[in-house]
Amino acid sequence: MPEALLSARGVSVRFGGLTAVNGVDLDVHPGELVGIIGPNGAGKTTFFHTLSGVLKPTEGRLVVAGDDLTGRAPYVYAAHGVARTFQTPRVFRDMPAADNVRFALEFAGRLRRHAHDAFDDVETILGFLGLAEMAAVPAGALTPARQRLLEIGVALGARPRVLLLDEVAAGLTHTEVDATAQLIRRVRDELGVAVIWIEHAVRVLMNYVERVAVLHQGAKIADGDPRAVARAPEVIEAYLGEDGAPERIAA
Amino acid sequence: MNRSTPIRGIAVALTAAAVLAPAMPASAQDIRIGYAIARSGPWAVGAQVTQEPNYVMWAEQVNAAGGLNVGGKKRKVELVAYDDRSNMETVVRTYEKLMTSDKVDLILPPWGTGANFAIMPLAAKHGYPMLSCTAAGRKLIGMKNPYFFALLQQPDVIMDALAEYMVARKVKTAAVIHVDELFGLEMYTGLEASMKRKGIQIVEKKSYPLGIKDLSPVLKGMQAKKPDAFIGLTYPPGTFLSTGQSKAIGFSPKIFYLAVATAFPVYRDKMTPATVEGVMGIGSWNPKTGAEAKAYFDAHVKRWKKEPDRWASAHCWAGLQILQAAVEKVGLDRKKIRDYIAGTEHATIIGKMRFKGSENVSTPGVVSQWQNGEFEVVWPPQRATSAALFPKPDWK
Amino acid sequence: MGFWLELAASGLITGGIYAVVAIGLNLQYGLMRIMNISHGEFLMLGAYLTWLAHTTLKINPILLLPVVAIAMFLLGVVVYRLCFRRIARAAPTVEVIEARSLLVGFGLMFLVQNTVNLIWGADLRGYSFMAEPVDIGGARFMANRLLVFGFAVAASLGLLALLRWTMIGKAVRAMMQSPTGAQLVGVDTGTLHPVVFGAGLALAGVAGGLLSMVYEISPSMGEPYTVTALIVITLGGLGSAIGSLLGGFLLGLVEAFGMHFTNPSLKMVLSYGVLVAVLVARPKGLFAR
Amino acid sequence: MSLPSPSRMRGVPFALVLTAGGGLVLATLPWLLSDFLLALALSCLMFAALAVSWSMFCGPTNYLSLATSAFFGLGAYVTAWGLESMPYGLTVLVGGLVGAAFAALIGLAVLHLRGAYFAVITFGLTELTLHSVTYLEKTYANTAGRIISEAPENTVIYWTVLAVTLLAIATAILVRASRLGFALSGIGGDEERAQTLGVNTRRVKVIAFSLSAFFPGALGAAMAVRWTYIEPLSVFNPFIGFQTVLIAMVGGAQTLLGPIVSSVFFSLLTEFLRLRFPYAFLIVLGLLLVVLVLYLPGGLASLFVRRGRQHA
Repeated sequence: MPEALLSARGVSVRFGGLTAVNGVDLDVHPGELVGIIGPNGAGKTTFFHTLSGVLKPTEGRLVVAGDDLTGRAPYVYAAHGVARTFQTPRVFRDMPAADNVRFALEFAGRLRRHAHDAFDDVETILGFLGLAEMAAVPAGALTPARQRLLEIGVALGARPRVLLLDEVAAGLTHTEVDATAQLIRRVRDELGVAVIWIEHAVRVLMNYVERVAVLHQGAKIADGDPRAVARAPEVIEAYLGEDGAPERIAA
Repeated sequence: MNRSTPIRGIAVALTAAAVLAPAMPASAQDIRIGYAIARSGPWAVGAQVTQEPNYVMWAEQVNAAGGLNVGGKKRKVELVAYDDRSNMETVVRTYEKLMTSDKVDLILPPWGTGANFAIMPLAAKHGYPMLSCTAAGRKLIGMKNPYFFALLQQPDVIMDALAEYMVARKVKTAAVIHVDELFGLEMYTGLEASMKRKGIQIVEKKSYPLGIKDLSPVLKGMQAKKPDAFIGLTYPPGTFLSTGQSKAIGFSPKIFYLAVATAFPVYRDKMTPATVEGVMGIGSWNPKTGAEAKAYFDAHVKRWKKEPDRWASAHCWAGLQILQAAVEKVGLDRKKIRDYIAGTEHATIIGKMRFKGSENVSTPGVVSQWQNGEFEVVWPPQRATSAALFPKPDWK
Repeated sequence: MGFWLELAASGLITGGIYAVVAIGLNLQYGLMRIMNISHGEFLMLGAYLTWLAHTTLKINPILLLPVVAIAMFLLGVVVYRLCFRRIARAAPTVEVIEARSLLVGFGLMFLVQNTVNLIWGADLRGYSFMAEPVDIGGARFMANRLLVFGFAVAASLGLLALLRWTMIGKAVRAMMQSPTGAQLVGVDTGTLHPVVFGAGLALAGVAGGLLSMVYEISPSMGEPYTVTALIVITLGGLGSAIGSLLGGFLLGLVEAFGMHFTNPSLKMVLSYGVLVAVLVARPKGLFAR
Repeated sequence: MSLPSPSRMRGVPFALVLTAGGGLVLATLPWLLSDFLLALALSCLMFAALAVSWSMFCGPTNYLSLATSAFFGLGAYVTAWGLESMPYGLTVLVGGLVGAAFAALIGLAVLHLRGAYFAVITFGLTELTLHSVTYLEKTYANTAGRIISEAPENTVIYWTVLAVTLLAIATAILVRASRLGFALSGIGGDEERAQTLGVNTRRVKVIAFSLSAFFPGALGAAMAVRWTYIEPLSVFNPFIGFQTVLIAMVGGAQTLLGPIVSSVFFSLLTEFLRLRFPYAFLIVLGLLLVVLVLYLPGGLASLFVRRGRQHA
């Protein structure tokens, strides 16, 4: 296997006495589509924040494309090709949708070209997401679902090597979720980027990712093939506390 | 509210004039005298005590008497007055307007050293004599501006008078505070030189910035050194503060001297006459210094329902007297007025006055002291209206 | 009283004065995000009302304080209705409320200051009240300063108790954390806002009344007090009742000791230095959670 | 500032030409106006430049800086200290550079603060500078103020201030079109998001803050000569900063034209009211301000720029 593109080693995050993330290791390789799941409060989003530099880990190291970025600012991660979305879309509300994507292209995105870049300009990206008509609309005026799509578009504009998706399917209908998942796969296939995808709605995710890691109470309790992970007793036990857990795992 | 305040009085007087003005255009015969002064902002406190009420009252008196006598003809005075908002740029701009657009016949100066500095070049350029009554400092005199005349005593002169008084009372030591402003620094420089000459020792010296809210630690430190005299070269807030806090800690040296605002009636009213009994400060006059002074005092009280301050107000009035005399003597030619002011000994409410360069070299430094609610002149002896209380009685 | 104790007491008393100046603004800004830059002007108005009633009617100024408080409270409700309600309702974000209330505050500042100027003139005013020294353990302080100090402590603790233990306090705190959330749980912000704003103005008025006993007053006196209030509440942490008391104390102590160890000329440098240093190190103020 | 991208450059040459043309017209004013009207024009220009440069940084980022007075005062002191050894034009340049350098310095320390805390700390820094200068002057020069004895002609001052103003407007136009300006509006929208999209927000903010401080510094240096006597309290007067904020926000800090229109509007209106109603004018001004903010929350700019808001 080639060297990992993104590698987290023993990452812990503590807020005062509370340990949100506890010694998590994760390696992601180019072209991989990895899911991260876990029950509520498992530390998924906190862990995600460390991967993009938004949060500095209390302990542990983060290496991206061979460079140790531990403790560096988020723009350094972006410069190394880590792009992310946020759980609640954080688009620039006063800017037109097109400018949101352009923003990413002009800053993080201008540092890199993909070998055969399918997402060269604003129009292509918006078109790919079905937002071409919305180019001139201020992002804040878009529907929440479209803001979510635009959020992905913004991340694509950054021309990522690793794409971090934080619950992009939350609040979408079944069909929309499927469409989004298809879209993510296409991105991965066409650009060859690595994708790390957090989702609370486990069922969707399990169908699309090739590998899944499970966080529970801040620690990683499983990592591997989705079907195998879903049957692991510790994973089932972790989810048992949750309402409707059995059917959500049983994908 | 049955209170006639200067601003309101001035407002009513001038608004009436402004409203009537279009109907009754200022006669070409009127003498137009312009000024900008602070009616709003921090400078207004001084300007509305010492300066503008006098300007307005003077114009009213002159007009009541039929006007100024110019070449045998009585001409009324029209004041062209603006608010400078306590803003330096506005001062300059307004005087530019007065001198070049309004083309007033004469100007009266704005309030304060800084604003007077700011318009000095304009006065020289357009040839307008300035008789400044609230500007003090050797730096002003040092500009050697032929159109500028400073009516107040200069800091070193004031301090010399204090030193002489101290020597006369065989005072040996003094503790000094001064405000970190041009005024405080110049006063201190003058004081230091005078004290050195007279062999009085300054046992402690502290300076403080405007905006101080507590001087008691400083005063306590001075109290511990037991000086014969305490000299505060203060601005109004420091004057009030050091009085109250010295009283609180019982710091009552033989001489207790403060600078600006000691001569304000509000100082006595705020601190109470009993408290300020024996406090000394810069003064020039009081209603007892002469019949003319008494008349001025009474007219001021009648017009504004408040007393004028016992220092610069009279200088301001003196400036107006000089201007009046000059116009009646040489007419409205400003160059001639300037020459007249520069070359003549003037009779004023505060005595004879003569200028050397920009400096009033006639009015001596005066030490005054609050006694029974009046700011008595106690030094120099030939000007005294009362004997000094020495040592200062304890605080009451 | 030993020298150091006396110096500390002197600093604390001045700090109490700073705290009194700040409490009203802390309520308005800390709880409602209304950056009322005309705070000092309302304080000045309170001072003028007290001075006027005392000098013309010869009423004990302490007895006047409740009257001033009520008058200023009513004025505050009116001012809120006329000027700030629209802003609080229409603004999309907290930053916009801050910015617009700042501008309206400027307008009010011009308005109030110059109205007072026009009515009572620009002269310095003042009267003497409780200007007798009081002996405490061998050190002597002016009685009126002690009164201000006492009020600062009492008002801060009272406010703290009010916010912590009463229903209205809970409502106010809920409103502070989330205006919409507060509405959802049945807090009537339409009533609460004018009340809190009015209370802020009432406290400013009382502070002015107290200060008129200690210092001389003039129409232009307000701005420096607004500045002091802003410094104190940012030092202490916005909206923290005890924070503004402690912020005031800190400022008073720093000045007293700073001036002793350096010299009084550095007083302003010291107080602004402390402000800058605290904010750089603790961006949310010293006592914010 | 790197070169603007072609799409955003649209309209920039036109705006620059318009600025230059307007500048040429304004440059003839000394031959057309009386001394007083020229002084009034000077005041309009000064506030236009202050408001435009303030909006350059604070408009897109939503920061509320009260440090304008600090830059202005430092510039004025450059003139006060340096006019004897430097020509006037050079003091203006140095004044601007000192303002920019100071802004970079304090920017590094305080630009992580936001909202009211930033406003208060910039105010605090201004006061700190004022009192430090007072203290240094008193301690080392035994003076509280400085005299400028050789002031240039009014027309020279006017042209200098005009040049600074035009430069400020041109810079604002270019910044708006540049990546720097784009990054600033991203920071204003969501600073952390901008970071995750590759913007070194700290550097961008410091650069822009410093750039925007050049102009108040230069203006301070240019205007100081009008006052003969330079003292800290008048040149570091916090009202210079307040007024700048007021003008820019009432005009609409997000726009370029708003602050310019607003500074002319306010300078002329204040002067008119002051001269016409010598007493109540500040009351009128205060009322007007309240009404403007309440009923024209988008600023004066919203009167002439109609912002189409479609909804999706």
